[in-house]
Amino acid sequence: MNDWISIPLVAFPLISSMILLAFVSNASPRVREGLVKPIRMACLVFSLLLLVLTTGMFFKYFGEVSWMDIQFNDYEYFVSYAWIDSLGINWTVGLDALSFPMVWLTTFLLPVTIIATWNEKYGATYFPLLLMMGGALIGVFVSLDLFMFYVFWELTLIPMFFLILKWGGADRKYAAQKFFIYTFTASVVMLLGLITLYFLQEPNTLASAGSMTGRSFSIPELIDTARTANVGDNWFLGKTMQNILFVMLMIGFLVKLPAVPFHTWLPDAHVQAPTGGSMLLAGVMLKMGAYGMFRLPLSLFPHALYHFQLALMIIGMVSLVWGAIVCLGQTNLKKMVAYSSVSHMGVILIGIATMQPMGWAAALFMMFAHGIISPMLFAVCGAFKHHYHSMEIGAMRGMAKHSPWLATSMMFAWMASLGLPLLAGFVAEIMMLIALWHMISLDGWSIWWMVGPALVLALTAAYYLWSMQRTIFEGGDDTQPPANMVGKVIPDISNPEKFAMLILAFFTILFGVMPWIALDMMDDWTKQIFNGLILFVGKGGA
Amino acid sequence: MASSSDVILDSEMVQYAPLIILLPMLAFPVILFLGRVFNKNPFWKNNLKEGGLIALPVMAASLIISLLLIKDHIGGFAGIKDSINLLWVNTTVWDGGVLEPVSLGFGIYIDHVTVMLLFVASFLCLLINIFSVGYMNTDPINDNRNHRFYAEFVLFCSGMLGMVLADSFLWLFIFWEIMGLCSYLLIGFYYERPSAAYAAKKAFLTTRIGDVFLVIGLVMMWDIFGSLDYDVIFSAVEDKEFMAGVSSSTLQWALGMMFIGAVGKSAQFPLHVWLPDAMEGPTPVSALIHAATMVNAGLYLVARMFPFFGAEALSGDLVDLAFIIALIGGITAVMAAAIAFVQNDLKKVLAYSTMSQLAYIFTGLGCAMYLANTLDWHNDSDAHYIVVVAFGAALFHLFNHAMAKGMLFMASGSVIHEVHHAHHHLHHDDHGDGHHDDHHDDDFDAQSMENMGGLASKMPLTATAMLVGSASIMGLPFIGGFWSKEGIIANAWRVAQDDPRFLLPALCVLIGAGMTGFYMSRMWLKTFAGKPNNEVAAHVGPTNTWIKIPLFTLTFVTLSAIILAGMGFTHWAPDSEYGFMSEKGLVEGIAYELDHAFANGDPFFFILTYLAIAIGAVLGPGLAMSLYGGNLAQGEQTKPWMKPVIKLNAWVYARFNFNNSAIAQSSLTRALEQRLYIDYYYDMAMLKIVAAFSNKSAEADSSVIDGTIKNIERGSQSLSSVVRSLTTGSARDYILMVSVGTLAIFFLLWGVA
Amino acid sequence: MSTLKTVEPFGDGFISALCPELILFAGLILLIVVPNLGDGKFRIPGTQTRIPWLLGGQRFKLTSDPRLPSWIAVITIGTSFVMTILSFQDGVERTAIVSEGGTQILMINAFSRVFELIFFGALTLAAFASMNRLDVKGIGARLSTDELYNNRRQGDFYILMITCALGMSIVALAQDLFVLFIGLELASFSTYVLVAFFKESKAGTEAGMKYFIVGSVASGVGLYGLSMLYLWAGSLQLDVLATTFAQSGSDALPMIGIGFVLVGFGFKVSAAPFHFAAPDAYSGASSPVAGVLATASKAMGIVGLLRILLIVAAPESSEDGTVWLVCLGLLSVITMTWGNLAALGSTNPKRMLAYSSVAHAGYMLAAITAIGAWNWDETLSGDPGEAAVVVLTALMFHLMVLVAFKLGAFLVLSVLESEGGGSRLSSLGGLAKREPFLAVAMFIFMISLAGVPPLAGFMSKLLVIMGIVKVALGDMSEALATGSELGLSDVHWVWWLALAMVINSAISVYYYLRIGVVMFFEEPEEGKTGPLPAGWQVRFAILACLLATVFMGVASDKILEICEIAAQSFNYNWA
Amino acid sequence: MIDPAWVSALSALLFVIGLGGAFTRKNAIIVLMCIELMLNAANMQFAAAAVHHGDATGWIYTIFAIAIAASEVAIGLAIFLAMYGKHESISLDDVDVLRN
Repeated sequence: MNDWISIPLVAFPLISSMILLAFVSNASPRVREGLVKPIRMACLVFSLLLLVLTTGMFFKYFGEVSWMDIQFNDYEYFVSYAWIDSLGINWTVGLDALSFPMVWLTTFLLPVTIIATWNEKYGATYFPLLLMMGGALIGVFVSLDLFMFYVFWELTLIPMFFLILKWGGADRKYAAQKFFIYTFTASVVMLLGLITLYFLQEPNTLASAGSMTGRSFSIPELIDTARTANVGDNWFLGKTMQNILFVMLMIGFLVKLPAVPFHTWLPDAHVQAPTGGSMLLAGVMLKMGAYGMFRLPLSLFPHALYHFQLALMIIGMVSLVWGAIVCLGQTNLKKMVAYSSVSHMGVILIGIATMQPMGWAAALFMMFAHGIISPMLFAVCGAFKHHYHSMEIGAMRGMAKHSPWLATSMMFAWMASLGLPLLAGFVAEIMMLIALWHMISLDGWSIWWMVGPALVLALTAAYYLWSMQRTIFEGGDDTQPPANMVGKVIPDISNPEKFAMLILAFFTILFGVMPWIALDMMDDWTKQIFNGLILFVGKGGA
Repeated sequence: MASSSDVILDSEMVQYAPLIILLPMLAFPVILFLGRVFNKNPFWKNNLKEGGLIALPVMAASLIISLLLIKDHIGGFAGIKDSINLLWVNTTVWDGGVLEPVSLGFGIYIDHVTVMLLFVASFLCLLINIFSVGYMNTDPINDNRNHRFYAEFVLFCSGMLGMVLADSFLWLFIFWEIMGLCSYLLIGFYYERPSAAYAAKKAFLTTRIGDVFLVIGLVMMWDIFGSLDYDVIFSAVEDKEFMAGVSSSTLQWALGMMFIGAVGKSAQFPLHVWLPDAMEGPTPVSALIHAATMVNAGLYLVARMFPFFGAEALSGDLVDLAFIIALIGGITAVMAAAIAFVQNDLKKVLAYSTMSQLAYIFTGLGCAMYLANTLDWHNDSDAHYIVVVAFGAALFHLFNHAMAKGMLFMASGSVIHEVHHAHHHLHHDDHGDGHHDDHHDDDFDAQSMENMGGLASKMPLTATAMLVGSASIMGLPFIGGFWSKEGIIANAWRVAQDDPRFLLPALCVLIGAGMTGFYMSRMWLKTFAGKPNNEVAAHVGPTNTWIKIPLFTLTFVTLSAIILAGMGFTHWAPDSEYGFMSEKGLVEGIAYELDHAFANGDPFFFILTYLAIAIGAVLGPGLAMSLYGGNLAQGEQTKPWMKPVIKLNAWVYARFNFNNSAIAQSSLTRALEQRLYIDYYYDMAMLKIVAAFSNKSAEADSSVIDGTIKNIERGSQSLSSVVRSLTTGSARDYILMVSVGTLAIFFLLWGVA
Repeated sequence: MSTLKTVEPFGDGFISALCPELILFAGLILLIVVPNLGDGKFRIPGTQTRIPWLLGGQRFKLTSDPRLPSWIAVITIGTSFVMTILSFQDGVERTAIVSEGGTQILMINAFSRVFELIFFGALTLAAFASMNRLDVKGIGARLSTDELYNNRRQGDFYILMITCALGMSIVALAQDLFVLFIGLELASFSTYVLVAFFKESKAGTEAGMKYFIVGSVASGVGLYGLSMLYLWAGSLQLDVLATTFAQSGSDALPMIGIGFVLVGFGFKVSAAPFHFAAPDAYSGASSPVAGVLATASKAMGIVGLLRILLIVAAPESSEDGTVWLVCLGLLSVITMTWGNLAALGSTNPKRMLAYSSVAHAGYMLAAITAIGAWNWDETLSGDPGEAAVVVLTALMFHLMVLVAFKLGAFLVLSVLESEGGGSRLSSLGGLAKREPFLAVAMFIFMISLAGVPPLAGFMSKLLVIMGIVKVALGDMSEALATGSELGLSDVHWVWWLALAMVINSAISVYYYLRIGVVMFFEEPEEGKTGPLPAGWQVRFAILACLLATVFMGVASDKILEICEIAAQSFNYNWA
Repeated sequence: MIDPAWVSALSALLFVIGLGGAFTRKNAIIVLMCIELMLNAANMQFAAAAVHHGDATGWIYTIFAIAIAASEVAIGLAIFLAMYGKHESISLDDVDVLRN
């Protein structure tokens, strides 16, 4: 078996980007200028290599693996090396149907982001940072060790911090620090939860237990323990402890997601971040939160999950509705798109709170679909800003006339995000709705829960259409183009941008028409976890 | 959740059915891409008509396949179900203890309703494509962007055909939304006009509100049946054991929700506001989407619900919904007709007419549903016949209306086109040909009937088509819509006899007939009769061949409605018993229809028929004639078949003309001109409530939620200053602090010890 | 448990046992003698004969080299450092230096060796980096360089460094509290002078004065506490005190005595409210010295606290021994919060680092509190020593890695100080453009201080939190495994210290990041766009710190093992 | 012979005086003297304890403590001298360049 193959997935981008950065940072400015092109090309090639690698994994080129029918808590390409023996820390990586789509998504977005922001300034450091970001993100998804997971979790902050700080807008210092501190604060609380969990294991029972502490950071072993302990009326660690740990872990994940009311770092970060940063931030980084939920609290604490089902549902609903309402009140294009992310992340939470395999699959697919659509949204915003030097909705009207490619891309991305059928986002939304209603009728919830999603379906259309009315359309009057553009040739997007948009659009359609490519394995994962864990305890009632 | 498909497929064509959808769908990117790449290329522009001639063969192919499919269907195969079930979503639900696999796939479903709509859609798509080549490509304003039109056009066709062919409510919805998108894009075709941009948004949003309910209806439906496939649902509905476990009120709610979706799509009260504005789009769009096909989607959806109403297990349970459907129809029919009275914009009149006629169909469907739901039609053959005819009448009206209204729009387009052309010819010759910004480049409005008049002699074919179309819509005896409209009115009254609630819709449709007669006549007369209202109208010339072909074809189809009726179109039934021409021969059928219409044995219906004719074909048009039109200008000649109409009009005009300014200035008229203020209130609600609330929310988000975070930051900064100011710089204070600390520890430990 | 080997002074094995200290002593003498070597001649009284005795006179070229004292000091402390490392090679033999009566005076074991490593490591780096400060400008305010090159003063500086090292190592070794106190005072006096070393500046003398005066008060209090303990027990031998405490620890006298001693060490670790002089001292002292204060000197205070609290007042020896827990827990929370809050708004990077050092003291006090609480849950107690070992390991690891990034950060500031900056945030502006290496190093030190993985700072904080949590949870895991329903109320309150720590780390990110922002994204101060003062030594030291910061983060396994052994050797009841 | 307890009490008094003086006086020299008082309090206690326990180490501690106090004075005076050179004051309140 080629199990080792999951290691270069993480190590290669991280190491190569660090080498490139070290190389560049010691060069004089002039040399650095000359290095932009080779480095950009190198980063593109590296990221494409990663994409080839993960795509090859999907098509089973690197050995017989099955992305379907993986038992719950089994992993493909699983490797584990001792790292810090005394604490039970291991370099453990592996992929399952939960993490693989996210890994693929990351490797897919990396080259696309590089292409979409082909002409970004200070390219010699920009592109390696993107690569580093990618490596850290992959690291989060492949880690099967709590310590490793946390290390990569925090590592993602650093490249993003620099991306915002160096390439960001006017208020970038504030935004970058806020982003860093906000998410860091939440994740240290999560860390405390993880450590508490660590020491609540029975000592010296796990295979990879540390010599000093007698406990292990290994996620698979932990999940196994939890699964065997969650039997009948017995609960892994007991009900109270499950609830406490669940909350502590969820704080970290909800802030990352982000869910209302912990979302305010996101608009700031997005508005100030450069296009590439936003693309990765919205595309993958937010999904870390959702991924973490699935990987840890949901897999470990079924009792708490039932206990907090209502809370999750409320947070999800509030995120969904509040995000959409605030979107409608935005005048800044990028901010609007950022809030739409908040709204969409609400879908994930609702999907989880349905406690239906279908809802979970919808949440997983939402992670994936939003991961393709939102980069396109931000690529469009970036191009808008780049060409029209403003982010205000209405500053530039009649784009369809001046920049037909950009207008088309925008139309496409907006439509995809508002959940137009046959585009990726719709699949998740309709599944979420079906699952939600099914839960409502099955568990006897109030039908008023349906009001939120229904309202948002309309609101989402409203804010997207309204913004399109004032950007793509109109422009027939004398005020357009705006004064600063009069007399100039108003440029359309560049060829690399076009190319990136086309790729993103293609995959949005692909996963809208053939969602099963990714959805089948997600469904399988949810089935496994329901069979293996949730149903197991669901009968006990919670 | 068993899937029961016991009907055997015996049509070879079904396997090609997906091509009907796929061909136009694939043509969409091709045209769009080529159009962007070869923009302004002379070959592309002149020989390929900027994509028009790519779309044309595609639509023709779709039509041919559709016809073959329809032929097979008519030829006997009764049914249903798909040969291909395209995988889409496979997932799992937890059903109280067990995990059930679920799949939402795509397939083809063909029955009588499908076939009807399939023909209407593919036939009109092709004709309007032909029309577009003559209409769009000759207008300089569209230069170099027609590819966009054709691309969106074919995508729309794909959506429409897909919706018709889809085998589940889910896929119906999916294609429904794609149509919505195309409608949005095409209304906003002249994106640079703020009014078009506004109209496009309004159309999408208004229908979206309906769609939201539709989606809710879908998920409720899914919850009940565990599937959205027609096949599964319809067989489950017939399964009494299964239905015993289903709450009929939940089902009614689900259907009601779906009906709201239909209301939005078919522009019925109260979600009708988008349709008149949608006329901002190019005329072919109005003809195809906003008259002939897309707006029928709502009707199609309601027609699809028939099996629920017809199910024995639900007998009598869905009456309320049937009433609501009929009521919405009735209200809209009268309201739209009333607003149409005062419109001067040619296309707007047609738009309101569309609304009104669709409302008729809704009423018809509602009544048919009522009948199906209350009568024991499965066992009683008389009842069966009544139900079948009622349902058939509604669908037949859909057919007639689609044909006639498509034609009317095309004709009106040709009028507008020529008026516009004449206007340019007259006023803009000095500008040369290069610079035409848009239709609205000055105060001249080519769509206003005030700028027309007496065109019957200038555009004879157009006038004829318009005349036939109007007659069909009005329900003039023997022509097109008459056959179906009479049926709808009759059924409404039939139901009203049974359930007095239905008196309201029944009255509405009866009065509406007269109103239709009035506004349609008014429109024709103002446009074609009388003298040219201005110089421009006097210089309008005949239209081109591309435009003439579809006009001619549709005129023919409309006139031959009696033949279709004779073939059994009015018995278009939810089961195979009354298949196409299965009952009687053609001649026999026509004779039966004539007999049934004019010599009904039941005195009530006999009187009703003539009453309706009197109102719709005499009173309404007569009133219009007395107010508008008149003889043609001196020396103008028209085709012989229009002469009597003109003459009659001139006579009535001369004889019965009266001053209606008192009415014209009444507040009711003003209200009608303002579309009964409904749009105004909607806009206000949007602006004053939704927008204001969202602005406040956005403020709250940054001031309250983010403000909390900022306050924490500010607070800790000021706390930091306080803490640091304790470090005074004087060593004495430091020693003091050490002493205080010492004492604190001292007392703490002392206390403990 | 290894057997104890006893060595009498100058007896067998004395040299190998006290090798690092003896080297230091030798170096001290060399440092006094060698720079004074010259062609000086001694006139035999009553004759005109002058015999060369090499002291004084015109000094040789080599001995008059201003860098000579620093090299001697670096080599001396460095050799001690290396010898200490080497002593780990085949396990540290547990050796006691005993007086004739058999009383243990000094004890050499893994615990003391680890602390020696910390002391010597920090001092070596600081001494090495200080070489470049010969040609200091700015602080010395317009003095001629000649004067600064005066190697006699250089000699003084490094002599103090070595005495400091000597004092500290005595603290690590001492088995008698009074010996410990003497070592402490030796090191303290050296640091007082080191802080005040740049007497040419207002800040230098003021810092020295404050540090001295507050320090003296604290050590006065401490000494008084010792005298009370002596009065109570009749001896200051650790083992004697421990036994006596086990019998009558709850008396007021020992309690108050311990409280007073706590004050003395509290000043050394700069725990609130005894920390007030620290920020002033750090900002007035030269950066390498401040670095030493923040690392080695702090570690020394920790040794004292550990000795007094965990050996003398060990909770196991008396049920009421835990009374100091609340006291220390409170102190820890106040200290960390105070430090972080104060650092939050500070615009002087040195003061900011000083406050951050206060915060770190709070974390360490939390760890000590946790160690004190290790056997709180007697019903669940199974293997009590285990938890204490984890926390102590974490604490030592923390002190060890602190040398890498805290000192490293001060060394970066020291480069800036050489051009007159270093005490203004803005002087860091544009560092990334001027010298990317320094900026990157500083950024890594900062995020390591903040506790961002995978750097050493994260590991150490993680370990401390882990230790605290482990103690707090006790043997709950076993109870949970049998199905008991336990909640947070069943957890020992030191768990909340972990929460306080975690939240404080989050607060601290704010000011650490700000340094990064300034370095990378703000323009340099006016007139300071050129290259920074040269000097490979300081950069080498920074590089060493940088590598250590990264290395101890990602590959901490071996070091953890050492710390664990050391922790076990601290108290043999735990192993 | 005086009861060692009285000596202890005296030393406690001395200690309090020293500590109180240290933070009430602002002249550095006086503060230094106060610190000496505190150290002497400790010395006295050591001596008393040595008597009490009949243990010679106490006396040794005292001698060492005196040495420490002496060096402390030396260092302190040196630092005050240097400070006076720069600040021209030895008042603790006047020397507050470093603050906050």
